[in-house]
Amino acid sequence: MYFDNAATTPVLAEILEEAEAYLLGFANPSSKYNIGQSVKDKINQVRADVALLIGASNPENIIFTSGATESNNTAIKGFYEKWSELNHHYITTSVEHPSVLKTIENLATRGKIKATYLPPATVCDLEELNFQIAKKKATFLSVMMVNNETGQKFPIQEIGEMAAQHNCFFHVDATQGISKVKVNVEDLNIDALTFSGHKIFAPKGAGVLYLKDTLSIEPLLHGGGQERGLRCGTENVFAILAMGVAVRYILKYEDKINQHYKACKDYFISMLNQYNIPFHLNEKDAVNSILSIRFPFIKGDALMEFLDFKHNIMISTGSACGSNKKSNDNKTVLGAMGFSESEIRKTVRISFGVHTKMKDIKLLVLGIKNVFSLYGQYEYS
Amino acid sequence: MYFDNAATTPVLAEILEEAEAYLLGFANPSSKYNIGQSVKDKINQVRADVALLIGASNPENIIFTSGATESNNTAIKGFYEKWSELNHHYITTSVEHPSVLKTIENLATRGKIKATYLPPATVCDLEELNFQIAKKKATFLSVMMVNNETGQKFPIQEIGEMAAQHNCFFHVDATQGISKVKVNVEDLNIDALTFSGHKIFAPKGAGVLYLKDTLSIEPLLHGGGQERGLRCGTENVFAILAMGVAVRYILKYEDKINQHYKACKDYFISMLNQYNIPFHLNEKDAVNSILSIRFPFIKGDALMEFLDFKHNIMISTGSACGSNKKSNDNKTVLGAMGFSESEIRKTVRISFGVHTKMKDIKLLVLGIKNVFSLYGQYEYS
Amino acid sequence: MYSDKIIAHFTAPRNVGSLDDFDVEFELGNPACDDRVQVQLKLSKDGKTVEDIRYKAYGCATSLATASIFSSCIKEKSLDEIRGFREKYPELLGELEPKQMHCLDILKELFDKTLNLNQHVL
Amino acid sequence: MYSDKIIAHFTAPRNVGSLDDFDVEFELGNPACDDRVQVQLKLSKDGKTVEDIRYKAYGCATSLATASIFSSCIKEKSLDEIRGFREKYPELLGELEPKQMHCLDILKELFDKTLNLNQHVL
Ligand SMILES: Cc1ncc(COP(=O)(O)O)c(C=O)c1O
Ligand SMILES: Cc1ncc(COP(=O)(O)O)c(C=O)c1O
Repeated sequence: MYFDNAATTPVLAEILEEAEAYLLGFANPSSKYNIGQSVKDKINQVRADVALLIGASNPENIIFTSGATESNNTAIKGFYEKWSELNHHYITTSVEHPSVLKTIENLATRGKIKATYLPPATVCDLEELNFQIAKKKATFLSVMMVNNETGQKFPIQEIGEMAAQHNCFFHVDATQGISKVKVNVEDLNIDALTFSGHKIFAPKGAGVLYLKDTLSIEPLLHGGGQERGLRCGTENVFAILAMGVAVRYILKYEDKINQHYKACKDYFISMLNQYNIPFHLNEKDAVNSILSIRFPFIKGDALMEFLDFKHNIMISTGSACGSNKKSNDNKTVLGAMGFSESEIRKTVRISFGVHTKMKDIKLLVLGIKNVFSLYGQYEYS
Repeated sequence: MYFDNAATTPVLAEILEEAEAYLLGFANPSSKYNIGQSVKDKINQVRADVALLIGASNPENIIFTSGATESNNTAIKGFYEKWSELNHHYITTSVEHPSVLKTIENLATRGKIKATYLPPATVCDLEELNFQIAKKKATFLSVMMVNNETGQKFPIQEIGEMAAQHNCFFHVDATQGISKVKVNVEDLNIDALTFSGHKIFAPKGAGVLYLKDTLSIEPLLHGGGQERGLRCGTENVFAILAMGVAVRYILKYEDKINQHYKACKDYFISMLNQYNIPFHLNEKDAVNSILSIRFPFIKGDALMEFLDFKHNIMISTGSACGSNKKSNDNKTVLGAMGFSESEIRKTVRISFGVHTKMKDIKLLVLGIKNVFSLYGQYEYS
Repeated sequence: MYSDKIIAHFTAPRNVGSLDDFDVEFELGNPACDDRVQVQLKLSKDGKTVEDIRYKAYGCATSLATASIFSSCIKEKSLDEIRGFREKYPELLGELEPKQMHCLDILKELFDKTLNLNQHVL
Repeated sequence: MYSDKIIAHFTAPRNVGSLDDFDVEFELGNPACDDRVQVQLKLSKDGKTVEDIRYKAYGCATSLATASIFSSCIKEKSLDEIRGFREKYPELLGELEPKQMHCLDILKELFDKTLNLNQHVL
């Protein structure tokens, strides 16, 4: 049983069924013969569907990349490279995904830009944020739509208006937001929006970079002119077409998907209560699909491993991406939110997906109950 | 029938059969539970196999990317970024793939480096190349293993020795070389070697960057620490594992594959002669799988379209990547080799793959013969 | 990208070749894009009808199709009829993409050369 | 990453809980990584055998397994036997990865606290 949908989602059955067909339609979309051209048409259909999903009126503003990491790097570095003669000050939250944080840090430590990392509470305090943008004369503001470790939603609408007033480029990492939060890039005043296909039921290998103005950045990958020169390299046809299937699925079922997430969360919490299992939610204002939760009687690592070894249930501590980092490093998100070391050590992330079944959630709770009965006797504080 | 294997190859049947299994083993390789870890182990097995294929003694020097374009951009920009305080002079050939050429051009037009583009004849004239490297105090030399439009092989061994003597970083784009030319990066004195999975029978979405010294460059994509921080972003598990299947296939059958290419070329040429179809090969010292060929009686575009419309046979004019560029632009390779406008207009690229059958080659020649009988009467010069 | 008509004529051109016995011969070409057509016409005794036509061509798909369309259009037609076609020549090739437009010039020139027959009589 | 022995004890720990009637009680912990174990022992009348043991623990998987392995190792054993185990304690946990090594210290301390019984008699 899989409760780590924030790391990567299972692939939709529709995609698996078509996988071989997509892979056999292998032609290079830049080839001039008919099959090459029809592959190109199919890719452009996905572009139109993505535009619809995020409320972009012109599909040409959608660029396909290899994933959110590349999209984020392209937006962040590309904006600097395009306007490198300006004095840049980038403002972001201290809880961004590393593909935002480390990229901004990299520019900053190389002396190319100044950077400010604001704790989430400051970002949500709009007056304070406004003050910071004005004081730092920020050129670039990057705020994620939904945090990947806690599920916290950020007030993108208000921040977007503020960025527009200050004429500050506004980048939103929507990787954890798509399918969970309704997005309209134009209403939200977003200059660049990024996400990954594999977090929304498609396979790994394709991501999106929306740009309000494609001339606002310098491309990161130069070459054969694909994606109108904005992202060169032979298109990952299979991953893009598969992402198209996922996008159309979301367009059709978005409300149902979100009702399902809410049902999952409600059921999980009610079952924990029913079995008198003590727990604390780290974030109240989170999307329904991601729970950052701690159980006072067991360390998060140990709970994850117990459920994995004994019950074949997969949950996560922190985000998957964090696990490549040194152990102290992956606590930044909760640390930035003010949680203690001991609370952070107890925290696990449980994330639901469209494939999650109520009976799986019941087994998850029974697994936790098992841990509680074995280890719940220590007089925890 | 498909004769454009230099653009992208059909996917091996073994990969298609396993595609669903790979896609179902969807876990994020950075996840800490068992399945995530076993996915990571499988990726590392591919790393070891790639190392074996290219003669790298340490698999840790292999980095997986989204494709050759990203690998090339990473090597070229990453080397500059790492040593940006030096006075850089990059030397390359004027017939490189755009993912090398445009990337170097981009650095040069932005004033970051100086760059020299040498015609292929100059690069193959080792004395002249030696003189150029010394005179320009070159810091970076990029020479492709095999040209993608003509199949021309470059003398990588000799050039590698020269680069080493001059202490010049040596990058080799081996995208069209792998499976056709035996590669041993250590014997060849190569500092960085790049290629794409989809040109060697795997699906699009994975590429390789070999680095003799992983500290020699600054990474291009920052983020969650994947690929030991050298290429961040959730790994494209499916594309990497599929590339592993292709790499093992090549390790096993390399000699047979090359015998097959030779048989294809010999048969094709002998059939053209048998039917008295006039033709000229643009390059004599080419790999057997790529033919740059012109038929005096028809323009290349027209031949390509005729075969596509009438016989459902796919060949190419120039390389696929060129077709996104303005029409005059995609003649640089043959132009740089000294061919006239009129010769270039007549040129097509026919490229064989492991799936190519002799009977398909016969049908290709019959198709060309058909064109010859319809259009061969114009008194061409 | 190509209309069915262009594809049909390009992949199965009509009247390609040469005549043993012809009255008029001319060649035209577009040096910029290297398209060329050589035409031979056999006229009726009174000189008012094109009894037969053969041509040889070299060029892009559309220009090759243009020559074929032209040939089948004027074959066994009177000069008056041909003048009629000349007037509506832009319709003869069907829908064209921008990069195919230069073939309209070729077609027009083919008509013009045919209708100014005298200039080219051998 | 984990040996079978660690997994077996971690997922089904032996002797967890508390004793109504015990002779010795001690607690130990590693403040750096926040591992803690509370132990209760019931000794034989002559004080030379551990008749029963119960413990409660909090910590990483390996430290939880360590407490369980320790408990099943000393239960119903004489102090002499326990001293024997104490001598070869590094073998008791099986193969460990570097990040699990700190549990050897916990195990050693568990033995030491047990063998210095007198200090802890209530
Ligand atoms: C919020 C957020 N941004 C960016 C990423 C990076 O996505 P990817 O690894 O697909 O490049 C992730 C996931 O890893 C994420 O959760
Ligand atoms: C020689 C060469 N280098 C690089 C590339 C770029 O490969 P990709 O499009 O997979 O990034 C290609 C093919 O397009 C190529 O032929």
